[in-house]
Amino acid sequence: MSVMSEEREALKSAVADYLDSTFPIDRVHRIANGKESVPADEWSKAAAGLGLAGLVIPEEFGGQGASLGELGAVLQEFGRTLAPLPMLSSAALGTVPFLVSTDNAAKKPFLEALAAGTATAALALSEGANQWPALTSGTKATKSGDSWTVSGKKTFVLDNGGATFYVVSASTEQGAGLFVVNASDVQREALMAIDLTRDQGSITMNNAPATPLALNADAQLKQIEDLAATLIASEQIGGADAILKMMVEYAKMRVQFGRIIGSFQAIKHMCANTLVEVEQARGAAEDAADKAAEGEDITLAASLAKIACSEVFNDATLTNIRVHGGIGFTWEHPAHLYFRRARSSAALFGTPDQHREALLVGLGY
Amino acid sequence: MSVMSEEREALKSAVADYLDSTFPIDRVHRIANGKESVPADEWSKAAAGLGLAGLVIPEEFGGQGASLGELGAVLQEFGRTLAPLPMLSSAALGTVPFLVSTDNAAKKPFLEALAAGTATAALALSEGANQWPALTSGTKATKSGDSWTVSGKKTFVLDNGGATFYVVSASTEQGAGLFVVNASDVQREALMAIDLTRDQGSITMNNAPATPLALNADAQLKQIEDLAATLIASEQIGGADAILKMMVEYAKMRVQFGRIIGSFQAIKHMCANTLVEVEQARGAAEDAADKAAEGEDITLAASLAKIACSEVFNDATLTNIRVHGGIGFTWEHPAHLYFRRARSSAALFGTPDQHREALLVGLGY
Amino acid sequence: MTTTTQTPAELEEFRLRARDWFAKNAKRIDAVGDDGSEEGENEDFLAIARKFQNQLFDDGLAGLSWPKEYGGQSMTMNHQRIFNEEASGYIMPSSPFMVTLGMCAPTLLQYGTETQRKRHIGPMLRGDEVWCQLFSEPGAGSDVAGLSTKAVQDGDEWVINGQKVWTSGAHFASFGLIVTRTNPDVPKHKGITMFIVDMKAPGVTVRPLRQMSGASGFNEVFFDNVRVPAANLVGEVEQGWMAAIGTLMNERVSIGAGGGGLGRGSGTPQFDRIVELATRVGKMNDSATRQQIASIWTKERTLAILGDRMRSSLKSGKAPGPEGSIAKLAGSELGKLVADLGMELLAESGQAWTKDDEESMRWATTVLGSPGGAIAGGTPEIMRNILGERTLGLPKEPQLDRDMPFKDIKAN
Amino acid sequence: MTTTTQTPAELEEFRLRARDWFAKNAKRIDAVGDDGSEEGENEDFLAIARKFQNQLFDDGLAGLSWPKEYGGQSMTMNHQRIFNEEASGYIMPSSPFMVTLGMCAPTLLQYGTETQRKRHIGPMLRGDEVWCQLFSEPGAGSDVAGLSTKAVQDGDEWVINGQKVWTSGAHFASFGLIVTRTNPDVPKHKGITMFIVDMKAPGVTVRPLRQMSGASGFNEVFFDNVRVPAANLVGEVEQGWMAAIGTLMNERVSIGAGGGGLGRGSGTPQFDRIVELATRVGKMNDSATRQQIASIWTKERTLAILGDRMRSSLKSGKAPGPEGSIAKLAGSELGKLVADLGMELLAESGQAWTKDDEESMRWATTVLGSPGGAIAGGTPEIMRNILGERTLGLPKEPQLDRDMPFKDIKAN
Repeated sequence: MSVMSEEREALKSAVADYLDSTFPIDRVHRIANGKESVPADEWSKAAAGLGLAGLVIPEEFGGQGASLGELGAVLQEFGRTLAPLPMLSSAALGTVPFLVSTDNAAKKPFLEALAAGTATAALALSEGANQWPALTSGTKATKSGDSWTVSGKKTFVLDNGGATFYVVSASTEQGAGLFVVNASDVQREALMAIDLTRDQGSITMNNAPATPLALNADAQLKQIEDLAATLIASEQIGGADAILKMMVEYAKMRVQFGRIIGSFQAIKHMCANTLVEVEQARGAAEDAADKAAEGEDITLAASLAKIACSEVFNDATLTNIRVHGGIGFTWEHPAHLYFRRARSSAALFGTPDQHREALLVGLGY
Repeated sequence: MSVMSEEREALKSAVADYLDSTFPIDRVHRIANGKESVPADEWSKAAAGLGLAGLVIPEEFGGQGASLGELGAVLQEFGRTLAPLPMLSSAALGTVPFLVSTDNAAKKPFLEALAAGTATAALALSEGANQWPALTSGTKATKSGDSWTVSGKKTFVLDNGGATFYVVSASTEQGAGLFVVNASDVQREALMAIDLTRDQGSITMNNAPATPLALNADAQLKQIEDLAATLIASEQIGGADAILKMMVEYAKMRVQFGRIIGSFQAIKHMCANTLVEVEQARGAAEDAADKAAEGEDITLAASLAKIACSEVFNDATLTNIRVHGGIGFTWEHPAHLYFRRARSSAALFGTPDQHREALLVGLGY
Repeated sequence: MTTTTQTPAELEEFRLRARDWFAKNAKRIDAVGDDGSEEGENEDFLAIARKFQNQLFDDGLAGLSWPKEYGGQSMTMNHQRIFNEEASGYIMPSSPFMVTLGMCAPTLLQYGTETQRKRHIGPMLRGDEVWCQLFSEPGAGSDVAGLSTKAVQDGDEWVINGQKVWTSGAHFASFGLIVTRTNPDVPKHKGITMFIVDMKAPGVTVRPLRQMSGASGFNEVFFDNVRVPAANLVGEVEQGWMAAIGTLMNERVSIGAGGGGLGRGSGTPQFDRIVELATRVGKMNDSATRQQIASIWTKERTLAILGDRMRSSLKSGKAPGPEGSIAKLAGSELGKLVADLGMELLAESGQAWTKDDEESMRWATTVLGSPGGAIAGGTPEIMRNILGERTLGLPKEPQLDRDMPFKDIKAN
Repeated sequence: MTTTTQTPAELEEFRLRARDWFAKNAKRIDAVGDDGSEEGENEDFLAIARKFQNQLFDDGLAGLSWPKEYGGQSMTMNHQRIFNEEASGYIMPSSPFMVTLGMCAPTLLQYGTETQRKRHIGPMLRGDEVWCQLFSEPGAGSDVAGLSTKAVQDGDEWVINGQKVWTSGAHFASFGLIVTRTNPDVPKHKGITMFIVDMKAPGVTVRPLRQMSGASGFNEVFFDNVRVPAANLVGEVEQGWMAAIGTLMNERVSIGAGGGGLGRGSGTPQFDRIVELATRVGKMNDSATRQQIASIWTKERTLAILGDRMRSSLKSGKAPGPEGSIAKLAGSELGKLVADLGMELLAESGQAWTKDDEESMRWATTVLGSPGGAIAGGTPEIMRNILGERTLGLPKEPQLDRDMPFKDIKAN
């Protein structure tokens, strides 16, 4: 029930081919278990080949100049495959702050490096759990002469370990600002994470040299939060859709009591309910991404997408395990990789409860 | 899965026989539709025969002296059959305030009349929707010489139309008090009600002569509210159990697609889920009634019972209509009588949400 | 459906024409929740609806995409879409014609004889003929193909005996599309034949079926030796099941697409209604209530997005997908959520109220209508079967009755 | 089970004896949520458990209601109840013996030979022999009777080939009860035979099965030409299904009744845990959170009441009812509620945490353990089938494989 343009479908399909051949779920599982690692040049190869790294970077900075609608479509494929590349973290979350910023001179070198796939960015907004939208009060940016430094701590940073530089929100004497800080100037700490397919960590900055992207940036920060929710929702719906397919495939193949289990109403209706949720959440996710692409205010649409996609991904990954029965909760089966990813993504960039509250506020209540 | 004593089972079964023969559901339906009415002496006959009217009234006042556990068991049968007699309204809700009161002289004439079935009492606590526990601020009791009068308005009174006298809470100069007011001294107004099997109304009192049952009665009022929740929960679980049986019976009889529909998992699992809820709620209801009979503090148990029984009765009556399909939402089918009763009872003496909040407060949070 | 191309200018001109027509002939929706669909289907409302439909027809705006030779306009789906867009925001008193135009007419167009089409489509479009659909039976609800109303040939006529149920509009319909069993010796799907039946014919008895909410839009219809001329046969003898499936799919598309203009617009009427209630009872600051209210908004918005996507999809020529069933399931979930929260917020006053308290009365109607709303047009279980089997391709259950002669099938 | 009567004074004396024993030999539960059941089933824990069970046996408190001739005490169910009451509040390190004493021993008592009972029951009660139950197979999960592990007679021995799965404790068990297919030419329930198998016999390979949470209490067990003496046959050849059903029913009663003393007491540990978390993250005043926390309390209390009622019911001599399945369904619902609310309250820190944050780590374990908890011991769907068919008497689905020779049944 997709209403994508043909071009977008073609891009999505090319990305799907690449991911399916490069990161089949067995390999992702081995990588998650530390039995194999992603070649260092995989991302720059993908950047050169499919233009993924610079997908939404304007052509003047070496990117593809695609819209956020295309980015959403590509993120669905990454969500579907759990491919361990920094598509969400760098090409989406780490890149959109540069699009929001108007300081072309400042952003040029970073965007060019990102588009080439020779650097990756990580978005570092959060200063702790249960604060959404993220606070900036724990991170201070100070200007001295022409140069800025940042001090403070950020956490829940996605793909923290591999980032080349960080986009950091900080408080300044004139409201919130957005800065770029090099990885070499921060102290990184890895976190234990429920999601085995994407590392997460925190960074500590002590007078780290910083390049300002935007000052007086409260409105931009709000916009980045909305975009982050929209983008992660696109990834989530891709994951949920993959899980729907996984459960249906198993339900068509597994035999118990002399029958294909998908012929039992209990199993059939679990699958149908997941379909109902997936199709609704897909609509919400694509609506938000399209509105973002059109430059519309996405405050409400982003919350709707994040709620719907978080809930369906959580529900679907649990239902999938139920459909699989015993085999579904073994370590060897990939079902739990998605179950874990779902619980991780649901908590990032606003939980469903937080977004519901935000929705009412956004609607004026 | 009942753990009732044999004596209690015997009482329950005698009441069941009486109700099944006197108030089969078709007759209840006709009465609800105004096509037939309950003979004026039915209640006094039941009082004389089975001792229902004075079930929990001490023997010294002409009653049976049974415990609240027995009363709960009998109320289950009334809930099961929707029998249009004032068992809940008068023999339970209208009677317990007298048990809570210690003023034997004051209560004697009322209890004797109640036990004989020649009078019925109605409990009038509420002064408006969304106030639970009920306020007393809108009703004033004033003493002049040796006699009291009450002024104010009470509403959501069950079996209001037939009540001989009212047990009314009111504010006095020394806190809350509990009074008896004769029906002839109040102005009655009938309410439109979703429940077609029990009338409901409000009363207005203008200096109505009143007999005090208890003064400084805040603690007693709290106890009466807890008992009311417990007693209506007993009635609710009886209704839910009847509905479980109704849906199972239909599922065993109706054929579609060449099969008994109860053999379809969708239908079977709806019934099973209802069973699971019913058995849990039954436990909660009987636990509260037994604790009440033992004189224990039932604040928590009453809330638990009211929550569990309200939810299962609401859920079961909806599920039952689903199991029945089209026929289940016709006027002629009795399913909606229970659906209506469920929604009415859930809202009286504290909604599930209100009781959940009360539980946490009761637990010290 | 014709597929002539049209220029943007032509479409724009059509849009202005439609806009103008609505401004002159229709009433704006202004009250919360008032989309014209709750006015019931009594005779008064029928008169209003018929006048409206007459005008629409006379002004060349009825049956936009239907062939001219039968009274339509031979325009495109784009015209229909534009018309629908312009219609949103206006009360469309079209519900008495939904079954006629959304289900019966398309079936006649596809399966009827030329004579039948010439005779009926025009009057249907003009609102002069109201039709009803006679499919469900007491013993055949979810299992429509299990029907047992009999038709037996007698010379140049067929004689119908049996009972139908859940027939909307039967009390004011002139004609009905009926499916009957004409051969009990073959499997159930194979012995079914469809006819046009004159609802005023001798032997037809219509009895209103009262619902638990007190409303009675549905009827029971009894057939007692009702004679139907052979010319009223729709399609071939014993080929009625395919035509019936077609009618039911039209129903789903029709309900899903907003029934030829009865779309509910882009608002969030349930959300607005619950906010009003929560505000009145002082619960707009209660976080538990807020979470649920926000959920109502999300479900309502999601349904609206689903509708938009379905319309774009239909517009772009794709076959209708599972959207109808999805929307029906999501819609009944929304209905339950609204009814439950409404009752919780109203507390005692949701279950008893003074005569002048119309708000509580309306809520009671909502609560009492919600179980039927989930069942009418197909139970949630049937919807899930359709989605599981047709959309996801999961295997059917073992079907014991599929290849058995109808007369040997276990029945009620 | 013996049914000798006993005086209240005798029972009171027994109560004091049990109380005294626990005070001397057991550890009190003091940490929130620490009921001794989460310590896993590794070798260290086994040693502790064995020591505890040895002591229980030596002091005449093991197998209270079991016959003296096999090592039990020939006491009554009332003694057992009193013992359980006294046990509440103490950590009972008995989980490694649950399968042995709750499932295998009762099956041996009912179906085993006199030799088998004399040989095994005593060592089982003393904690010297740990047993496991070898029923489930990769191709036969919910459909246990669909098992395909083969046993073929060879002189005075049987030769077993196949694979079992979800076997708790197989890595430290001395013996197992295994069900095998000995006749594929008869319907599936009819060709099953049960044996005692020595887990140290050549050809038995135990491989731990890691769960998604990282825990590995279950195993896969492979049988490669494992030879079992004919004396190890439990019950008759091809009569193993009834014995297996008995074992599974014992499992349900055993889990339901709190596994011979492993009862969780009367507290509300999940509620306490969630209150602690909500307080820590400052959400105890949020009404949406409060509603959910209260729901956790109600479900936990309701389960406790259910357990009490089940025990009184068993005590009064009634046959075990559907309580096991009800408790299992209600328990997994509670588990989901707790996991979901925990994750919502922890927000980001529920999905990533620093190494020293043991609280988040424990919550992650809860969340990752909850899907398996709902499935192990029977999926919710199977529980609902059991309740629907056995308790409510609803008809079974058409069973295509019921009367078909096993070898002709469609399989994975």
